[in-house]
Amino acid sequence: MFYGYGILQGMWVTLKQFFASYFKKRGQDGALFTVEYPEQRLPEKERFRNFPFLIYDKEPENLRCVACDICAKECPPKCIYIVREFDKDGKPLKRPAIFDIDFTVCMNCGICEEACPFEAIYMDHEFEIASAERNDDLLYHKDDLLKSNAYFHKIRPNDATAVDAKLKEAEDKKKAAEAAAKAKAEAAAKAPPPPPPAAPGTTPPPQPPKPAV
Amino acid sequence: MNKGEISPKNEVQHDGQTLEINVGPQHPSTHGVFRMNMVLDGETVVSLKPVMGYLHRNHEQIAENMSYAASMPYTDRLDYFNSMSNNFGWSLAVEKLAAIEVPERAQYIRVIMAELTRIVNHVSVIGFLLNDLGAFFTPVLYAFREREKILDLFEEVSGARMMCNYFRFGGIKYDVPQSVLERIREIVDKFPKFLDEFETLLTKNEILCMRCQNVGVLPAELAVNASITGPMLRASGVNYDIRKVDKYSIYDRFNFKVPLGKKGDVYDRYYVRVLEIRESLKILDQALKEIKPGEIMNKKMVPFLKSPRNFKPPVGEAYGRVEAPKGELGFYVVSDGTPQPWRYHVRAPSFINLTILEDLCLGHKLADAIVILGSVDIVLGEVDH
Amino acid sequence: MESIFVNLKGAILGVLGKFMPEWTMPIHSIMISITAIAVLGPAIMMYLTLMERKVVGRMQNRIGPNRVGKWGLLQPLADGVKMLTKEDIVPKGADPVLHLLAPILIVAPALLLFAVLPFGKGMIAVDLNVGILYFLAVSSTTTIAIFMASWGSRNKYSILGGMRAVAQMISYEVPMVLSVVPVLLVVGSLSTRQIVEAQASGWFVLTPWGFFGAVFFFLCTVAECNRSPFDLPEAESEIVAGFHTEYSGMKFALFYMAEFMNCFSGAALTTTLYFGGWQGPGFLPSWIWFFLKTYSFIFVMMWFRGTLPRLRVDQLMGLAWKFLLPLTLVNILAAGLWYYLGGILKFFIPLVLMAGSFTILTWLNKPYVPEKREYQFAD
Amino acid sequence: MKTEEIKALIEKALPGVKLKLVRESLLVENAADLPRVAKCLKEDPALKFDYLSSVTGADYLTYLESVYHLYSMEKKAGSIVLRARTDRANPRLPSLVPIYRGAEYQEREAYDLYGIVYENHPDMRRIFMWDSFEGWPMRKDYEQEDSETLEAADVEWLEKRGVKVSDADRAKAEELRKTGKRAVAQKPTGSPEA
Repeated sequence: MFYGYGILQGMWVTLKQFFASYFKKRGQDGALFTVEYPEQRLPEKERFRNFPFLIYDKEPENLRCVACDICAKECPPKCIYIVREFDKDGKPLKRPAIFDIDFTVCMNCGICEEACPFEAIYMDHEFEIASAERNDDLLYHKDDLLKSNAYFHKIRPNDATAVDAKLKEAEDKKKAAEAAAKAKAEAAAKAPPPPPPAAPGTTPPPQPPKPAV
Repeated sequence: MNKGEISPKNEVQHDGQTLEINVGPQHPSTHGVFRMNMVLDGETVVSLKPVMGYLHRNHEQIAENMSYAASMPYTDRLDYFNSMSNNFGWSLAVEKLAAIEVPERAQYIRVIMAELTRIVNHVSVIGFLLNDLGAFFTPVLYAFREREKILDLFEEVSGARMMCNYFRFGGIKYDVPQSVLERIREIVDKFPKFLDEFETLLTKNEILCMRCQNVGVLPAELAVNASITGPMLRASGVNYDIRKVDKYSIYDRFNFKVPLGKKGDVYDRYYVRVLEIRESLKILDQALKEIKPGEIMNKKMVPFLKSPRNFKPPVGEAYGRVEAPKGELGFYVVSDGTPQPWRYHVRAPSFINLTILEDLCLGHKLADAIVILGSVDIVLGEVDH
Repeated sequence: MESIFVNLKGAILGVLGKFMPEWTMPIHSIMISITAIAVLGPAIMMYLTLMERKVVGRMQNRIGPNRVGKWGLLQPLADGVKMLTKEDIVPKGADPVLHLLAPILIVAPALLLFAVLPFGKGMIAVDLNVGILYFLAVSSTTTIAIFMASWGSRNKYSILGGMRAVAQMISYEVPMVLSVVPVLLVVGSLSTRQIVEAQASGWFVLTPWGFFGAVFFFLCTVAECNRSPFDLPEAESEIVAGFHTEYSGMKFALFYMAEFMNCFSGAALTTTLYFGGWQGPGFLPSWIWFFLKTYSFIFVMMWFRGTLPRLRVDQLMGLAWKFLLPLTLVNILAAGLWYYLGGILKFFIPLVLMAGSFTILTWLNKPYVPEKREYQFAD
Repeated sequence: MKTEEIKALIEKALPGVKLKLVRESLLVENAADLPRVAKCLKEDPALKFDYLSSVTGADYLTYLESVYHLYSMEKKAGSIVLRARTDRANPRLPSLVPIYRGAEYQEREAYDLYGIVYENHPDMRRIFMWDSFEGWPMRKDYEQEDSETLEAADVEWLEKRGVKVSDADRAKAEELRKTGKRAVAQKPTGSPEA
């Protein structure tokens, strides 16, 4: 072919695309593929992960987190800071007094969700959290992070159902074990009292991470 | 050139009236914060010194200070175009170190994901190369249109579009639902049509041929000596593909060929990438036919998902390497029996491929130097690791 | 409709004539034409930016600007406001006088070019008898402004861009002038009005020499306007923004304005010289025909931009001197043959001549011809 | 080919070169022999290790080490791992750049991070860190801040943003501030290599 034929072929391709973008319907070859963001949105994928949130059952006081500090330890960029709550006598309680996540540091890897033994922390779908203040607005405190189990069901129905089933199973087992232990204790009247169920709080005392300054 | 001796850099004759310019670190076509210290005689490149490290974060030290599993999301950020391949390399190295078996379905899914990443990478690299050549974004946007479909799949499978963090030692994080496999099949079936159109736009274009042919010629001998890997090596005509040589994972089960160029110029590097996409499509086609339901995680490794810090590989060392889209991605890991690796090293392909950048560019024009850099295919997250 | 603008001008002059003395009338006539052109220039530029973004966007399957106004129609205004409110930066060590003068000097000739364009029947500001010569002479002064910008901004990228621009624009002027010569030979006049009128019986593009002349002239125009694939002086992937790297705000906008106005006048001159100017079937007014033709050439320029990669410096020069220059010279010969031959030979011989020299030149320019490549598939 | 066989082959070809098997790899006991060994590996017709995949440093507390992974592109075989050791005070090793161009940037990287000076390298400069940077960041004794301990500035930062800091952390931070020290991470004591 003559010199310049390749160029003409290429120009034919772009011209075809030019007309296709006007006349073809979305999804067809050569149609527009822009999603005009604030008005149009892509469907949310269930596994989509952005920043973590804390789950509570029914009431916000009932949060699942027991301040075991595992997520803070496993977090690769160390963006989680946890301080356990103590009661008046200085006895540690199974709940966090402080649970802060620095979203400027978080890298959305999902390892906290994977490592949490109590199904308490999960990755959220919420991504519109832009703010004008970098440090203050993106440092999320416990109250900002708390979201209900119902919300979890809304964004990730399959995962939430599986988690609920798992928790229920564990609870049933625990109850059964307790009942069995009770029965056993009653049976052996003067035997030593049964040991308390293994508390998750037996992990070493928490060491707070250092937030980025 | 004597075999086994360092190649003499071809000196460019000039009259001493030169202009020194810094191309980068903030320049539209250095693909990130990369700097080339160029000396020009007119427009001819007389000397070129790459300067890097603007994105250096001591990735290796970060990894040495955390558990093996926690490094996985950091490998995503090495070559942020191909997080799946990076995951593959790192899990391969650790699996070699701790002798972990991977179930078959997981192997298939790994291969599918790695090949999809290769397609994503090659198709967008061609687009970027054309941008460096001066085409006003058209090829890159066509490439991104197709890439978008694959990234949507990645999001559905792993939860993130680019930073997938999908592989785990001994398997993968989530299973791939049948519906997604069907969508991959659809993409694989439709992709050749798009590639044909893409090639009509580019391959025979006289301007592209004028700009790319006989520019930045890399002889096979120098390529081997300078440890060049990936499509760049194969464009020079050296038959070396780690998928074929090491047969890691289950690549020995697939029937595919290694496309080789002859001259090793920018055009060959471009076209070898096009051909590699077609071979990747063949692998995907076979993998999608053969994949069967089954386990996705090694049972022994499941407990370590919940407690990565309990994973302590035996004392020893391993070097795991994969054929990443940019070349050989190697992970050298030394374990001292603690939850943290004693030594963690990344053999970053695009970093090492830059070794001969000056040799390729000398004597060419400034515009060619940009194109040659584009054809090397660098990602600064990996170069500066 | 046909002479709406001509009548409008006449009406304004008629109103003015009641207040003003008779001898000022020519001055008023000139002032009205100047005002029309001075408004037309920026208006064309503003909407060409929108058109370019829309056209290239659609070629890339994007939407293009659509947020400001319906279909983004107010986008140029928003851009204008942004440009005006931007900080005007003069680099330290730059030559402030040259830096300031360059954008002014680049817009002035671009506006001056509009004076000889026949926008429609009787719609020409000045019917110079050396119209084409005037056009070519004025358009070549852009080179100086570009060089002033590149020298005045004290930036190495600017210098590179300026050197490229000078080399390119001077080189392409030669084939550009030579490709106009056949038209002048056939018409026998340099006046744009007469050239258009000479095409009443048939557009020149329908003759062999006219077809090739139109192609060459259009290519040279694209190169003169520094547009893709000849946009080396401002090659964004190589030298950042070339000669206007160090310009911001309204000064930068002036460069842009000059580029688009040059585009428009280049496309308009292609229309005038080869495509019958404002001539066309009578169901549309002449000025609509003119703008339709001109805008389709601008569309082609945008189409080039959306498709083609850029040439290299040496290849660009090679294209001008080794390819276009000989071909335009042969084209003059072809025009002469066409003029003196009769019957079918009139078309046949010039075509063969051009095709033959095209083939020979392709063969002579081996480095520019794509090599055939073969690829192995190893196991 | 097994590492032992290669070892025997080299020892035969290059008398006087002492090699030791360490974890399936060859330790070149006298580092000055390294280029000779590499050249032999590259040119011996039975070996043809023409491709130097990776060069890296490593710190084993009592000595520094440079590890080379070699493959053969011609024979599609591999790998062989070479090691060379040098003392920490004045780490010097011969460069492999005259034999393998591919070592050029990787040796610069090892120099940058470990301070191993490769003699005979054409351009021994830092590659990632800036030229005036002091210290060798990948060495195990490089002083790293302890990211788990709060310092006075961190406490102040947190409290300004409404985060309550536990008393124990506050006391620790106060103590650090008084002594003028920074929270420094623990340095490793034992290395995995005997």
